[in-house]
Amino acid sequence: MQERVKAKAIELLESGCRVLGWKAGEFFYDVTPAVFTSREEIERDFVFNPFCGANQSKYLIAESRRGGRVAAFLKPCDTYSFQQLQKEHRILRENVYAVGVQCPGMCDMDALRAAGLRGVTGAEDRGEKLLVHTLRGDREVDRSLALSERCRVCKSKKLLDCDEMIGQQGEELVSTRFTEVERLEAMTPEERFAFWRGELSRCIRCNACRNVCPACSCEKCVFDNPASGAENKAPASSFEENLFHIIRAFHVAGRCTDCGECSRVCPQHIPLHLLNRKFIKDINQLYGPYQAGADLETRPPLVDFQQDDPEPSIVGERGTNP
Amino acid sequence: MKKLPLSQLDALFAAIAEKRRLYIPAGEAGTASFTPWREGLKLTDALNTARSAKDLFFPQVENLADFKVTGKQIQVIENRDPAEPFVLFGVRACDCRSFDILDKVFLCDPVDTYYQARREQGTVVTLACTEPEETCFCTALGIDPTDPAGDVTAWMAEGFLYLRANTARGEELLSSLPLLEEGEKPEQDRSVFEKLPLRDLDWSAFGGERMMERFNAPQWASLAESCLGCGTCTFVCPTCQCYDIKDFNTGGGVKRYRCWDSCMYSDFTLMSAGQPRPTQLERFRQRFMHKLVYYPANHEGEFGCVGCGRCLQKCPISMNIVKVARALGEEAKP
Amino acid sequence: MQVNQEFRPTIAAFCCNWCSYAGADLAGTNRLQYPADVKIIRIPCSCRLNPLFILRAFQRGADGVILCGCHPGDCHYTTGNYYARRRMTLLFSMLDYLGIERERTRVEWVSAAEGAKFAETMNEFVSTVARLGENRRLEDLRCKSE
Amino acid sequence: MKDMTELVTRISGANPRKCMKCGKCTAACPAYDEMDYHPHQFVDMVETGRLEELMNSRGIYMCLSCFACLERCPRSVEPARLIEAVRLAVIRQQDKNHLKPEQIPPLLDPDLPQQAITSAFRKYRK
Amino acid sequence: MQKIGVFVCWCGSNIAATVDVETVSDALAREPGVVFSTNYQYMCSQAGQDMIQEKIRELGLTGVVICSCSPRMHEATFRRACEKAGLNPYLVEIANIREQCSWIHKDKAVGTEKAIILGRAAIAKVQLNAPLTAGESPVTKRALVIGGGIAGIQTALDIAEAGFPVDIVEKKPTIGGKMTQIDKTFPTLDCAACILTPKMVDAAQNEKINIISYAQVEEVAGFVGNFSVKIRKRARFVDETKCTGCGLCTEKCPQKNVPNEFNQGLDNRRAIYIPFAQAVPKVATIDPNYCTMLKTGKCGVCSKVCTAGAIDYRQQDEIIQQEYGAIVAATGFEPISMEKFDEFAYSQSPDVVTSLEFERLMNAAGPTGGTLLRPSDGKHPHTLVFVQCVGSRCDGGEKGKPYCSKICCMYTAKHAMLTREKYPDTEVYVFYIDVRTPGKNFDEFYRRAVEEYGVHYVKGMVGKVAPENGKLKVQASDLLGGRQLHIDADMVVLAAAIEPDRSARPLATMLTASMDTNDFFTEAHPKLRPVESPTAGVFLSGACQGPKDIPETVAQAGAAAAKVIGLLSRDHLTCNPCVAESNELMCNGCSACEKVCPYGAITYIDKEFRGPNRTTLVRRVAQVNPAVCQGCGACTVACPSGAMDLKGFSNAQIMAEVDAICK
Repeated sequence: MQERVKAKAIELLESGCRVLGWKAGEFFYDVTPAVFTSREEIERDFVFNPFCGANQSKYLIAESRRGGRVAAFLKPCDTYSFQQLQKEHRILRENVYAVGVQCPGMCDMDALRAAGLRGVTGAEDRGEKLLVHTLRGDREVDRSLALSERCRVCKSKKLLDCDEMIGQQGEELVSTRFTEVERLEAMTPEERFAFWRGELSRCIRCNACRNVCPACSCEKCVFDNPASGAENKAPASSFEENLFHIIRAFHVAGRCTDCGECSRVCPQHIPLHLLNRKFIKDINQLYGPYQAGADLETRPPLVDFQQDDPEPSIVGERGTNP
Repeated sequence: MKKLPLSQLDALFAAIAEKRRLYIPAGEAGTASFTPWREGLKLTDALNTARSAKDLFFPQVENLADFKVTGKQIQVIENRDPAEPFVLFGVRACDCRSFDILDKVFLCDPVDTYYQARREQGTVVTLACTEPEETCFCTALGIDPTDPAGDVTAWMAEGFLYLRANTARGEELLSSLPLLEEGEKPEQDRSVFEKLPLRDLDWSAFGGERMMERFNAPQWASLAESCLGCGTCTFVCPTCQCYDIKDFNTGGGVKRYRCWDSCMYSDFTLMSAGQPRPTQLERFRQRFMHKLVYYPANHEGEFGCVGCGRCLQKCPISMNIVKVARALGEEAKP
Repeated sequence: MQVNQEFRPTIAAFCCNWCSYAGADLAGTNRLQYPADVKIIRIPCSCRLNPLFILRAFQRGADGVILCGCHPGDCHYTTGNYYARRRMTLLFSMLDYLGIERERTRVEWVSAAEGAKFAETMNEFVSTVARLGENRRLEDLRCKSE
Repeated sequence: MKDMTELVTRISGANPRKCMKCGKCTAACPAYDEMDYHPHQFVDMVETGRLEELMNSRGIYMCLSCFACLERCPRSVEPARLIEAVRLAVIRQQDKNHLKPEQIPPLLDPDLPQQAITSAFRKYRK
Repeated sequence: MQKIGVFVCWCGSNIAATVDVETVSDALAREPGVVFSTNYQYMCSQAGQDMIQEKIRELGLTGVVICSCSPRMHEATFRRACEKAGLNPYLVEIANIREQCSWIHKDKAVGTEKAIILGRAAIAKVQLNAPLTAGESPVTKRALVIGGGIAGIQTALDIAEAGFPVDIVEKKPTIGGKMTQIDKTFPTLDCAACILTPKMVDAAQNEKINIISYAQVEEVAGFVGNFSVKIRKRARFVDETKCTGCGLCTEKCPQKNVPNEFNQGLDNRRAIYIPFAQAVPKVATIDPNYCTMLKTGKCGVCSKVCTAGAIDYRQQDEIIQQEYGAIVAATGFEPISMEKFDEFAYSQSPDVVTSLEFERLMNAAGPTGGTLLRPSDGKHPHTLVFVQCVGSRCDGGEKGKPYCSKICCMYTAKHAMLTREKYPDTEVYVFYIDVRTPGKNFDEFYRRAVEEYGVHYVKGMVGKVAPENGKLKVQASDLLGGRQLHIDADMVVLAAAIEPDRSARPLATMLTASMDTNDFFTEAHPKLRPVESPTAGVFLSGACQGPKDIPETVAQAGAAAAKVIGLLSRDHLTCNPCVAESNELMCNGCSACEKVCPYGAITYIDKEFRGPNRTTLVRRVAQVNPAVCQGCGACTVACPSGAMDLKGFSNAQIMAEVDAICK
């Protein structure tokens, strides 16, 4: 895959595009999104490996307005964001050459660390297995162990709106991504409160979740705007922790494609995707199945209605499972 | 040097916690944090905490004063959080060095009395490293992870905890504790530190004297281009020290507090005339210039980085001080 | 000696200008009693209610928040309450998900003619919230220091 | 009897309250002459709870289950489903086997298709 | 620094009995920004208003809070009073301490405490109030009526009567609409043409009315007072200015087998045609689907016979761009298709007809010259069966329309009566579910059909119609008689439900006017604003808003005209200043606000902004048209960044109230 993507990157560069891709880092896993403008740079630094999990569609907001064409390599879930951003008029599609890249699931260094691997200096992809080099010697682990949560419950391998594809077109999958939400819904309110207090109290308001989120592309966020009444730089009280995450999830409700970037980047490992997925699950159940970014036409559920929508009291009536 | 069987660690913690509040690193890798000790709380398996130990002296949010408003009357009420004696156990060499860096900022004239109060009440017990992460590069900054500073230095080896007091405050702590016996720690195998991939980072391109060259380096543009502008690096960093002062209107008055700020934020040092660092490039540059150029310029060449590697692990896009050092160091080569 | 005072909740009631605010006025005109714990905030339409306002109310000391608007289909602005209904349903569901008592929030459709319904709704809501007691899970201690 | 009404509406899934008494069901019924009660009356009797009369009626076995009433009904009340539900309710009454097998043949009109067969077709059509 | 005056009203004892007004005014005097606080018996009285005005002048107040009755009662009064004293009226806030305090509480301490809190909230809000000035927009003094049926004609005539120019856009070659096809009208039985055609002529001759026939609206832009409309006038291949309407071409045209829509396809017309003798404009139209010349280039008979030289085979569609101040939708109705009701054998027998077809069969200008003959064999029918509610009052969805079509009971009574009158040898059955005759002289009319004309009204429905040996076997129920009827009929007439014209839905989209699920236009308020659409400047006339008979349609047409005249008689429109406003610096152009706006008040432009370091960037940003915005605030919540705010009910103002109340 690496070689095909790299060859395509060179081809596109030579056809006059800037190329948005990943640049190799110190280690095998710390790749950084970068824009390539020369063949030498690509040949030297361009990587496409199982750690290229970052959703690059958000960069296209700025890149598509920079003049000229930019080529991007988008994984299936990135293409949902790509299309959702077009729907919100944020990306100038005509300036983007989108190459869809089929994805076997992306790895996450935190997943390896959580599995107890320390001092990891390298890894070799061996199909189902991963040979991990550490400061204290090599260890072979299942590749699935290194997969990030979002990839374990992948919702779709479908590449949307691409100018060309590398790898096979995929299908929407039957995903178990709501299992954890259901588990929480089944708890008592007290248990849920305790769970979320435990999680959200770790928040340091670094805004990584917001800044990485393709749906969070406001010119000025309410949480940065002193006039909004919600601005702050730190979670100065437990209320502010709740406020930030409730409002953030609410603002992306109906627009969140469930790309999972928020949880990937959270330095405190708060399962933020569980907030977004709650909204997605509710929307699917209350207003009919909806996948943000799946098309350009359907009205997002929060700017739409049906005359016979359920009443808000459904939250109480049907217990914790609306 | 004192020693104690590791099996009695809980008893030791209980003894410390009897008289003062005790914080130990606890929790899982990735989210471990300094946590007030309570019965049953275990030391983390992780090398280090997700957030640094600076939180205990320079918390993310700290009350400064209250203003009470009654009708048209305003009353100022002193409302600093009371500083009580505490022990901070398990600080790694890198974090311990960060206290020196912060001290040089907060304890010089004018003294930051909020920081000072906490510093005076805190006893730091450091813990030597044995299992470094690949992201560690304290050794490249002249720090010995196997012999950290602090009021007391601790080692864990062969079933024992070894403790050495380095300061009067450390002596005082150790002398107040039961269960300790005399003992000498065995020699530590340091070979793993020689294998660290970042051990020989070259910092020669940095320092106060290279200010304008580094400031105007063309590399900043490509280094900063994918920066998301979040505050992760600054908030997990043990040496980042910028804060903002904010007023919170409670309805019945105003609470004035300070909280960490991040130079990565678009409203960092925002002035009425606008943002002095208008794009992410300038803001990004500020962070690294501060650590590698401005701080050494003001503090006899000492870098504002301790090589803890947190930013390497936590940056959402894997941009970090090492990549900056490499890119600019490359440029500085003749 | 500790005087055991009866807990009086603080209730913020957002009422749309055209139906529910008028319904509240009608309750007054008909001298229908409901507790003084309820304070009404007039908004042009139920769709003006930003979730931020609800959270703000809880932060500042509210123990319950209720939104009243025109019945679906009767919105003065034709569709406002339909949007409000979706927004509130999702918001309430999220609050519930976070373990915050779902009885603290409510939406009720009250027309300009339903003074009695307004009073009844408020009586009922106040007693529900009073039973729950003080809002602890979504409070901001900084606002409660006095 | 109230329970029985509920049972019948539940089995049938039909809502007799939607009936606007237009009589199109009765107008469309090919077995009209054989029945003591007619489709629109079934609906009314279910709605008003006169189920005992209905359950004792011969008419319910005269229904051909041809679904003309169900197809024609402008209000989706679907009388045929109600009738079928009443028949089921009769069968479900323990110890009151109203209809013995030997009683069936004389009830059948040789000119009409056998309702049992038609019912069976419907029941097993899926 | 704010200088706020607080005025607490006693309202006699209405407030003062349960609220200690003295305590309230004292407590509020201590609030930040308050420089004056008092109480008075009747603030709304002249003396009370004088006091407010005096204090505004004396103290230079920057805001006024009045603690009194509901703002719905006297807000306008106090605003006017303050405006007279030089204070912007939007710097006045009312604390409702009567309806929402003194009247609902008995305990004086409780009432007083709550009144203080409500007063504080009003003070907190007024601190943030900004002076607002109602904007003005000019009004184009021309109206557009879409649809040239009786509704459109009447509306246009009434508007023209008031002196305003008005255009009628009609999609057919002639105006007149459905009423031209009707034979007689109930309950007076006067001839429809006799009352309609003079109106058509009036419309044609009125200088102020411009009829654009054979045309359709293609695009609508703008807003109340300033609509800009694109109309496509289809090519009729006949020069309207030259054609004299002599009709010679329509006689000579060799293409004879074109179904005649005027007679519901019951007979044929030529490829070039004038729909009927009284058509307005009375000019010929070539039907391009049938004209041999247009299809093959060979023929040209009409051109040869036309002495006026009006035939122009090369005519193109014409686009007319026109500005209007008001638009009236008068798109009318259509009977529904009988496709789904084949139990009545409509597709199987020509003798099963709809009521509108029956009108044509009774009409002197119809295919049978006014003699009732069966379409199948041209014989005189002896037994007629009328079926009511075909497709009306159904369960919705697949079954048919859920509503009552309203006119069927009466026209069926008319048909039955006329049949019996002209042909006493006929037997006429009317199958009904209910006979609905609310209306002046309506029930009398129906009773006459039964009592004087001997029409058999049968409560029940027809279940099945089967053509058999030249007869129609009708199987029906007689619910009151408890029998099933079997009638051998000669003709069956179906009272088909009516539905809005199919052009209405796309038109509503263009107008951003809302529609109900049945595609009827929604009125701004079902009781109080029945002829206005919620979209300002768009009015509703006739059956496009709901089923109506002719008198109702004419009444609504006149009412719509009155509303249009009221609008056009103004030079400028004053806009509600409490409207949404987009902060372009914060807007990212995502379109969420536009999607929830019920009025289409939000549009987007690409605007250049200064970026950092002397760069410029072009961004798509929302703009609110204050003349169209009604101030609901839906957009403010849809906007995640808060770029959209509502003047008079801003985020900051509402939060200030929240803070004051929850403290």
